[in-house]
Amino acid sequence: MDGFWGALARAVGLILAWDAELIEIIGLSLRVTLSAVAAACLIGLPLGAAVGAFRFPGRIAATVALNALMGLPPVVVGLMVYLTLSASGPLGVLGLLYTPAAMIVAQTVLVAPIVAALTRQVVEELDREYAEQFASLGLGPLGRVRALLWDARYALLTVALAGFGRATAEVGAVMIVGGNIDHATRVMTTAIALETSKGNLELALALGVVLIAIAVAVTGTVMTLRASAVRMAYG
Amino acid sequence: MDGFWGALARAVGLILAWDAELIEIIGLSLRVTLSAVAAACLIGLPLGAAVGAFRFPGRIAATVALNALMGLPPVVVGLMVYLTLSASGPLGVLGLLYTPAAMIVAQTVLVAPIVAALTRQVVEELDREYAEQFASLGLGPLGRVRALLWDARYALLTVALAGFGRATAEVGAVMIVGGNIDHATRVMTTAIALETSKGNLELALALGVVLIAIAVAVTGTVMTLRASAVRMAYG
Amino acid sequence: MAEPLLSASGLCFEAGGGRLIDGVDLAIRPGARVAVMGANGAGKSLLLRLLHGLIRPSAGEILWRGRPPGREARQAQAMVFQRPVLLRRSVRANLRFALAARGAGRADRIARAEQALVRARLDRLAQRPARLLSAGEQQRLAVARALACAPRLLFLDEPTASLDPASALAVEALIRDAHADGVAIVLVTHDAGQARRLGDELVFLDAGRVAETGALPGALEAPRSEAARAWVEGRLHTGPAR
Amino acid sequence: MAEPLLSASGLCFEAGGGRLIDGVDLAIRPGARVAVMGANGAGKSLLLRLLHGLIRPSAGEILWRGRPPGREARQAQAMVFQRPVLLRRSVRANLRFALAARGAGRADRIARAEQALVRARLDRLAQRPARLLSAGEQQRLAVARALACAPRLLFLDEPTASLDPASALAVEALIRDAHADGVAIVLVTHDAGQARRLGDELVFLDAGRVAETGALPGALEAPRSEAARAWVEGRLHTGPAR
Amino acid sequence: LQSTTSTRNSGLFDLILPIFRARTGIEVRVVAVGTGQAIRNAARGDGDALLVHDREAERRFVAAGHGTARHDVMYNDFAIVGPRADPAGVAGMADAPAALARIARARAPFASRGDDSGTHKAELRLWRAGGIDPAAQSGRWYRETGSGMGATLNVGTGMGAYVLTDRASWIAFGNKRGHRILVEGDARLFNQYGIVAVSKRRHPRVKAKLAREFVDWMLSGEGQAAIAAHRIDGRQLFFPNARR
Ligand SMILES: Nc1ncnc2c1ncn2[C@@H]1O[C@H](COP(=O)(O)OP(=O)(O)OP(=O)(O)O)[C@@H](O)[C@H]1O
Ligand SMILES: Nc1ncnc2c1ncn2[C@@H]1O[C@H](COP(=O)(O)OP(=O)(O)OP(=O)(O)O)[C@@H](O)[C@H]1O
Ligand SMILES: [Mg+2]
Ligand SMILES: [Mg+2]
Repeated sequence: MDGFWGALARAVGLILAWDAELIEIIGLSLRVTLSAVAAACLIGLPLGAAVGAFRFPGRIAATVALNALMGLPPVVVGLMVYLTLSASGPLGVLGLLYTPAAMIVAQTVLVAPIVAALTRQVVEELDREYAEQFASLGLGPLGRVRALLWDARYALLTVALAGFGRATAEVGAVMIVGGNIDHATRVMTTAIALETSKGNLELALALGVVLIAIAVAVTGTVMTLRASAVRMAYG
Repeated sequence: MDGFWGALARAVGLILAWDAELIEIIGLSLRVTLSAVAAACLIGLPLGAAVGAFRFPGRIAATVALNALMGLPPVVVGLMVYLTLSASGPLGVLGLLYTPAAMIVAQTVLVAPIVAALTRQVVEELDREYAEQFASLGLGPLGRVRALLWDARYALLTVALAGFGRATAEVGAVMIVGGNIDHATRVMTTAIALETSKGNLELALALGVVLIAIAVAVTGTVMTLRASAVRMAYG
Repeated sequence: MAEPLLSASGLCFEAGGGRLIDGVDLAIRPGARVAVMGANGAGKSLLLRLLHGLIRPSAGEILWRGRPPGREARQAQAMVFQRPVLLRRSVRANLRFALAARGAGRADRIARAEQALVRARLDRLAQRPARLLSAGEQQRLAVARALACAPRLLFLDEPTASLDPASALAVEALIRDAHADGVAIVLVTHDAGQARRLGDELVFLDAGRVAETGALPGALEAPRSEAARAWVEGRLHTGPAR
Repeated sequence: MAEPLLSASGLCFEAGGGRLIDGVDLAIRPGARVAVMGANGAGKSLLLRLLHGLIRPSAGEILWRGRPPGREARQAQAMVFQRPVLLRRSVRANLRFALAARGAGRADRIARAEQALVRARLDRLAQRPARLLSAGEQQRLAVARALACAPRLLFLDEPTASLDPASALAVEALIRDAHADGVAIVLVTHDAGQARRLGDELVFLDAGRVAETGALPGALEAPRSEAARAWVEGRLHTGPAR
Repeated sequence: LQSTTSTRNSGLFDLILPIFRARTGIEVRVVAVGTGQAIRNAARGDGDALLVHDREAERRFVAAGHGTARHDVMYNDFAIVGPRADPAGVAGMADAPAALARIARARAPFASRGDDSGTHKAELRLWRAGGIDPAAQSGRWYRETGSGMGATLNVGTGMGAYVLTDRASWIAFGNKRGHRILVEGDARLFNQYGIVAVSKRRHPRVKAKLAREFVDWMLSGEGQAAIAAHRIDGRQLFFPNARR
């Protein structure tokens, strides 16, 4: 594994030297992933909260669907988005294929069910406690969803981080709709896949370590902010 | 998308006709995924519960680490397991590379942090309620972890399903350590990736739909069992 | 006699294989003060939740001003639960939240929340996270919240159970004030003195059935039913088989 | 006088920017019956949690039989919380769980759980999910659980607050039985009558400080401190600035 | 057997391996990855034989002692495929470098493997022969996909780009859309595959005997005939050229 340490040192060296190419790749990774997670939360949080808080016919089916969609295969999502955005597809005129926008769309599709399914669990649990009080206050559906999401915010941070994890690690979907095009749509995971297929296993691993370090940095920042917020809220 | 419906009809036809090859692939997928999820739960549930329930120095670091490791890139995990199990790696003598066992190991490494991180969140929340009662009873650490896991079992089902989702959808790691060898280590996701790279997009999508259907079936079964258990427990 | 605000007929509730509320008939007139009493597990809290519309009866009917209760009924009622449910927010935010749910405008909300804080002597605690309050403080906050909603009908489930004597008297005074403003009160209590002070009519439950009704304080002085007599005398009463 | 079971000196607890328990000194002899009283928010529950070792004091010291409390102290104490915390299991399973935590063997566990069920008149409810019990039933279960652990020192935080008169008397009888068996009792209550019936010594808290101590019932008849006097008379007492 | 995705995707193994198995009873397990990765994997002993198309790397592999010997086994050829509209107007050209130069001049999109594979190296040789450095245009009309042949073809057909591909991959490829072969037949488009048995001396856990048998069979008359027999839509994909 000597080669690995050498490669890691080189990779870290490239970052420290602010190597344009690596920085570009890292930047795009963060941009795509964070946008996708934000979009997925925008969709998944209210959706999951609604399924968790409201009793409606088909609720169990919706729960099963959300839970099952956590297992959406990236390649399948990639293909679906590809066929939709491709020149002969329904949204081909937008010309989004092989752009970061397409990658964001694909990851959003992938991550939204995860956020929604986990949110449903969290909110359902909290709603068991709050439901009668809310009903007594005559709170409307919108107010309920908002209050539940707000009061569950610390647990939902972990949910968002799970979505973030899935998005950062994901390669199958962004590869298909982004194309891993150098200087255009190459992100950390597709770069790692490329180095692997070139047989540069050490470099691939080193990039993986860099990716994990980025994930740790993002997660650490989020958790630190959370910890201080919790301390304020719980005294 | 005409080709897609034709491909889907063909795929469903193959299943109905109990086509040996497709059944073999589905069977291996389920075997690998379920074994990996079981192993990941065996590791992740107690680990997450311990981090969630105990106050120890470095606890925040452990939480950040678990949350960040949810974003372990499959390709990186695949490479690490590959380098470990490869003939010239430390565990090469076991001869596990390119076998289902290797795929299970890789997916376990991938899924265990997800199970652990989400378990931590669930258990920490529950422990806020139980901690003083447990301390008052003089319950030991082992007893605490066991009781918390048991009382959180319905929420933890969703956690396990999240792990299952990640495992079923996963392709990068099993591809590297399994090799996608026909009749030996080919699973649904690697088969989908193969058909995609052959340009048989419709067939790939059809297989994807089959895979999602399997995930729905597994999830539906689990959730139905859960629903009746909840009904018994909550009256 | 005025048309009843809320009336229930043949109310039943079943769960866990048992009939927990069994054929309750009841009418609550505007401005009434009903004390609901009975042993632990008699079904008092369940009855309140049924009347308030939080759970659905397995049989029987509830009418609000002669019609099935709708949105208007909900907005005209408030309830203090036996175990207060407080949001993970500050004391003040809990009050404002409730008022917002009732559709109060922003300025109104702020003013009424401050007023409620002062009346319940919670102003010193306004910034505290509500869930860190002592049990008695939480109960006072729950009462303040319900009163701030300005209901026409107020359900109170043992609102002074963990209050110190002075706070209990203060809460009783708040309840009396509300009644003076025309609010109808349904009060669950284990305190016979409180029932006499705050109640006009008694509804005594035994194992989900109404065992005794009557005007207070008379009904508690000379109960006709064995269940109520045992209760007053502090004797164990095993009641009918369930 | 016997060596104290538990003694506290200079006990302080700070949170949320305030000193919530402020220099409490206290000694609990074997077989003592201490009634802790005080207004809502005075710090009674916090004091119990400090003494029981659930939270760490910001200053001061707690000794169990003259030494820092360890595992043995924990096993010799039990506590009934103001809000019972029950596991998501049946009533019976809750009892067995507590006994298992205390290290009781399987057969012993089963026998003692059944005995506790009968003594707390919960046998009819043994199979019910504990969290669906009525508030009073939950409180009885919590008392039964603590007693089943056969402690030497028992902390009770308003154990009869939501009990009907008969159940309250039954629980008081259980507590008296335990005391007769040599168990030391620390009881928080807002009920002066209960304090007189069950307590030998009074510790009256005001804003986290001990305002009054003395032998019962005398101490409640003629309190020396303004805080305790206000309490007995049911007057509001704003206490020292906090 | 460590091999390339293009070989596997073309369906060659589905045809020849059952024949080999019927003859010898040996079941061959194929791990299909990029050429670079295949060589690396084999160099770690994670394979008994190697079938790839990068002559230089194969020679180095043998020279380093990982393999016993390298044999030519078959060839096919590369072709430039592109959209039917052919914006650069290269259809029918026989001079591959000149065609690439025209594409560069037209700034028409070109999807490159960009993964250091045998195909990618061949492509770079052709650019060089045409006197063009496409790397400077990377991210503009020159798109380096950094992925396998199939994925690159998907990208190419998806965005109407030209692609240099090996003929076998193209014939077997199922997502052609409007693309077709525009440039072929240049001698510089020759694509040689080599086969190597991994050395037991260097990697003791290798199943050397079985590997030997497979390599021998591939080079034998029967193996070569089987390779030649692989056709899709009547077109032959690989041309055996083992020298014995
Ligand atoms: N969902 C349920 N399933 C089964 N039993 C239930 C359910 N809800 C309540 N019960 C039972 O119904 C009975 C009545 O409960 P309720 O809470 O109304 O009692 P209560 O009169 O308010 O008693 P308390 O004075 O203790 O508050 C109790 O024995 C309780 O265990
Ligand atoms: N973690 C905390 N942070 C801030 N304030 C707290 C915290 N815990 C308790 N308090 C405050 O400390 C005071 C004492 O609380 P405690 O629960 O001991 O009161 P109590 O005497 O038991 O009152 P009650 O009779 O209502 O049960 C209360 O005013 C409460 O709001
Ligand atoms: Mg009740
Ligand atoms: Mg208290």
